[in-house]
Amino acid sequence: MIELENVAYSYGGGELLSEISLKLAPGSFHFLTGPSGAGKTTFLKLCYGALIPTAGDVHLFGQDVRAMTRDDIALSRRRIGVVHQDCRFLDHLPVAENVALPLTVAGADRLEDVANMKELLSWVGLSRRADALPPELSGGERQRAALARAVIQSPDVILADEPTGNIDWEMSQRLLTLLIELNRMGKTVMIATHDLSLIRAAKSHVQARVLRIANRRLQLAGADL
Amino acid sequence: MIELENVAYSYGGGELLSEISLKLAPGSFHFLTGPSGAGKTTFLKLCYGALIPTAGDVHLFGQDVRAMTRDDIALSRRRIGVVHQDCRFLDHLPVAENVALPLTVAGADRLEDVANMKELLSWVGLSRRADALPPELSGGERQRAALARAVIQSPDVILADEPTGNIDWEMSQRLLTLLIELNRMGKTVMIATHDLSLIRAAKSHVQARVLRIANRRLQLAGADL
Amino acid sequence: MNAVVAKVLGFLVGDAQADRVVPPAGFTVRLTLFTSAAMAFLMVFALALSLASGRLAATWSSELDRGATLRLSAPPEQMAAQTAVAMAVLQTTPGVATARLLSADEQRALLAPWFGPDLPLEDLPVPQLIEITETGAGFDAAGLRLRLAAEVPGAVLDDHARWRKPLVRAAGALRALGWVSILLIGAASAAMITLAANAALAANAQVIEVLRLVGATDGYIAQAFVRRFTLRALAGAAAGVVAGLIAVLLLPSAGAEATFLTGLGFRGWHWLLPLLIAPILGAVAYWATGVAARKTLEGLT
Amino acid sequence: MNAVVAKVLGFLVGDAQADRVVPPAGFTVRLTLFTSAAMAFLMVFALALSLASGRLAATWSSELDRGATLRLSAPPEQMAAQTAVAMAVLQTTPGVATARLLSADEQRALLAPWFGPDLPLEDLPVPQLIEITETGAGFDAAGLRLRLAAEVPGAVLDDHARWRKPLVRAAGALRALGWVSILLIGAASAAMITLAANAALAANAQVIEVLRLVGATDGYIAQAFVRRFTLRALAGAAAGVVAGLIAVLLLPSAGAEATFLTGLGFRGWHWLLPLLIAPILGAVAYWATGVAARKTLEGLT
Ligand SMILES: Nc1ncnc2c1ncn2[C@@H]1O[C@H](COP(=O)(O)OP(=O)(O)OP(=O)(O)O)[C@@H](O)[C@H]1O
Ligand SMILES: Nc1ncnc2c1ncn2[C@@H]1O[C@H](COP(=O)(O)OP(=O)(O)OP(=O)(O)O)[C@@H](O)[C@H]1O
Ligand SMILES: [Mg+2]
Ligand SMILES: [Mg+2]
Repeated sequence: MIELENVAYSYGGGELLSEISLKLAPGSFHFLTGPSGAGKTTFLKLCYGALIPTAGDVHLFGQDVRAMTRDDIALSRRRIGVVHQDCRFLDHLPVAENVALPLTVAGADRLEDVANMKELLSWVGLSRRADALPPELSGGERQRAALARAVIQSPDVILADEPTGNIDWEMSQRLLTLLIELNRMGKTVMIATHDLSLIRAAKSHVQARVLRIANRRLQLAGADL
Repeated sequence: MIELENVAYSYGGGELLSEISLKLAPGSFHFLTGPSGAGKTTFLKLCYGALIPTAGDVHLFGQDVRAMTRDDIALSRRRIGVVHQDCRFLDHLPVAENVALPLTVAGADRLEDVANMKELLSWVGLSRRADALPPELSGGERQRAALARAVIQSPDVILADEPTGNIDWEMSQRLLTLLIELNRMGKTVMIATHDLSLIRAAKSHVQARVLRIANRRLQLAGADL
Repeated sequence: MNAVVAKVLGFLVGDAQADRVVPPAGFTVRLTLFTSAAMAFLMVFALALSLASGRLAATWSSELDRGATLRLSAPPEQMAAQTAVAMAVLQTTPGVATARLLSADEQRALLAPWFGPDLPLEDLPVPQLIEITETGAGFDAAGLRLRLAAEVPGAVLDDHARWRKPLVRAAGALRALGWVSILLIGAASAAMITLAANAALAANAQVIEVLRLVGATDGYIAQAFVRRFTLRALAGAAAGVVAGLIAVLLLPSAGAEATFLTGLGFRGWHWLLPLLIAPILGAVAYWATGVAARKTLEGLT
Repeated sequence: MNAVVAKVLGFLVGDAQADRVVPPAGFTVRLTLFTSAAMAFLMVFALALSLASGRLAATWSSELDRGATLRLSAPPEQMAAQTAVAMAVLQTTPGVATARLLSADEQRALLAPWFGPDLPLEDLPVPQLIEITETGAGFDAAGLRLRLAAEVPGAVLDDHARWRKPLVRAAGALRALGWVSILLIGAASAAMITLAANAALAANAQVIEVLRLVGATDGYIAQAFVRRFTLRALAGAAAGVVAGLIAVLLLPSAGAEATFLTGLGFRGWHWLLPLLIAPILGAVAYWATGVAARKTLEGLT
């Protein structure tokens, strides 16, 4: 689905990431860890085409990102659900419409989605806040809404950047369960997190690989987690 | 320092918080927990005068918030350092100037602060990013900058809302150490967090009380943590 | 043609869903609406001024454009012969459209202010006046004077130039001033609307970013904004034009002096001109928002 | 006085630190700068137009204000007597400032266009002309006619009103139009600058919020923004005024027709008027930013 070959990235100073190669196979489940500022968000941005690598190649669904037009990138984003670390919304639309936004812009919102949506919102615990505006949400509610927005279109790949940073343990478990279920249905999942207990909890339910960014390289973390 | 007497708050719907009474004594150390959406941020906002309670009284440094002018509130904020959950900065000023902002607006930035500032930035691991603009920071770096900004003025009270949500375990420990040191110097500290291991780690260094918001009430959590 | 109409209609009706993604209220709305309205209002005034001074200039030039007068003094017995010669000369002069003898009644009317209506014209050595109208190109007054001096010594050519030219030039200057002001206000309007569109788009940077992140294509995003802002600019400009027309109608009610200034306001098909203002400003907004949207989008990955 | 000067100076020099908290660039800068510049430019033009039409109106009214003419026809032997009576009547008519007999030369000059310069005026039954100038209040033409009919039957009063009034009225209308346009453009400028200030402040909502959260007082925040935007509006307006003056100077270079329209441009102390535009627009920006800043701040806790 997403392939990185010998990728490097630099924001202008020294290289932040170097020699990164990775193939995200369909149905795989990855965690991404590393100290704050190591480049987790940067790595995910490379994976969904928001950044173009300064060296090496990235392929999204078989296409080279360098050869993709802006519309190709836009269309590929309909197949990749992303939970951004700083989740942003359209502040003038209620939560429910924000969650449905990927469907709206794809021109694909149909009646049957309404039921899906209700179920999804209740799973992430936002049923009662469906009509609130995003600025009225608490920090954790925003993250849950962002997760719901990322999965509503049932994308092939789900990339989540610290999706539980502001969420309590029980709710984190619920979100994790949702992602594990989606993974069981064949979706590729990658979660960037610094919460090791979340990784441990996941490992008992799913075969997850843990990647670690250290010294600008992507390493496979051992079984010590 | 900060006193809440039988406080209730509602955003317009039902009451979110009810019958809350609390006295933050100088030199005390509190943790605040509760599920996402319980009202932790709301509670902290009541504590620094950003919200006026719908019932009951809040006293900041002996003054009733209802009787305080806008300038009184502004001045009281120079004695309360706040780490907001959604940390915002002046996006056109580099990190160092953002961190020094409370000094700037108080007209109190002097030469000796420069040394302080350097030390503070290096403690929170931002020395190398001091000249970056806030939009160029990673999520965790933003939170660390927000903490630095909150403590630079050495305020009497420090209120931190999920200050470690995006930060790895080791850096969280450093930040906690900083707050514990400040507490030892007599500052009052309150940290809202959902990270129970952080609370556990703190308890071995400092006598911390853990408050919990549940069913709209503020409860003292037992020794089970 | 039908396809174009369908496209314009589709643009106006729009996609209700796409529409909602653009924030409906806020200062950008007020800015766009008010800017278009104010500039449209000023343009209506500038237009009225230009047209009025255009009419004024036309009146002046036509009234004063009677051309020239030939004054023929001769002893009574030679008068008829000299007149015939002068007419022949005039008719062969290039640039002279018509030459006409003034009748005794006409001469009397011209002299009435000086001598009263009962002037016994027949008894006076009154010269014969010949009214000349020029063609567009005009005639060579110096050349004509030379020919007349040779053939009709008693003829004096008065080509009115002394009196007419400054007035016609003044009217022309007034008309030019009107068009300069309409050009200036038009340019300022376009720039201001462009700037307002840019400001509005910059203020909506987060909306554009979020849309791009959830997979909206550039076309979709640009279209949503372009449509919204074009309609706003159109609505504002329409309101401004209506207000301007009302103001123009109310203003010169003061007077019957319309005779000279021909009044501020619109005449005949000129009424159609202010109706063009709103579409033009709308087109500017359409273009400006499109450019600004595409520029903003290109800054995003 | 000194305190005021010190305050204004302090405002202009400002607090270098406080200054940095307001973002220095971006579309709000361009918006404020350009809006002030464009509106100042238009105001210079409107001012030039008003002053020029004011001068035009003044020229017309003074040139045409020659008052009235009395035409006296009488048999040659009675001419002197009748003239004396008429003069006596005129001198006792309230509202008549002066009454003056036209000399033979003057009469000949007036008639020259019709009869040529060699008119034997002495041999003709040419009426005597008396030039009357009115006082500000003017005289009662109908009353004067009655008295003249009784005492000097051969006198005809021609009070020029037919010719003069519409011209003077037209000039007045032109002058009024100039002032209306300056008022309109001024009002639009003020509104536009107010709106730009509001837009700029709304765009900087996050800056204001952050400042408030870190303990800045309302006065500090408002002052930082007010200063920045006032200076920007001043700078923009000054640039617009300079550009406008240059344009005004360049425009009417076309012509010597200045004789009639008296030229677009400024004369004498009128040059001081456009220099007032920038301070006025600056004051508007000062006031508008202050109000907008305080409103924004009051929305924050
Ligand atoms: N636009 C940018 N320009 C320059 N430097 C940047 C930019 N964005 C990020 N950086 C820097 O690159 C480094 C990696 O950032 P990134 O956001 O990828 O970290 P991260 O691993 O996600 O950290 P965190 O866990 O704190 O979110 C950081 O030091 C950051 O300051
Ligand atoms: N401005 C507002 N208007 C209406 N409702 C609000 C507003 N702000 C917060 N709320 C609601 O009040 C509840 C409590 O919000 P608060 O931010 O205090 O929660 P929290 O405990 O900090 O949660 P989290 O751990 O997710 O940050 C939430 O359900 C939220 O949706
Ligand atoms: Mg990150
Ligand atoms: Mg919160």
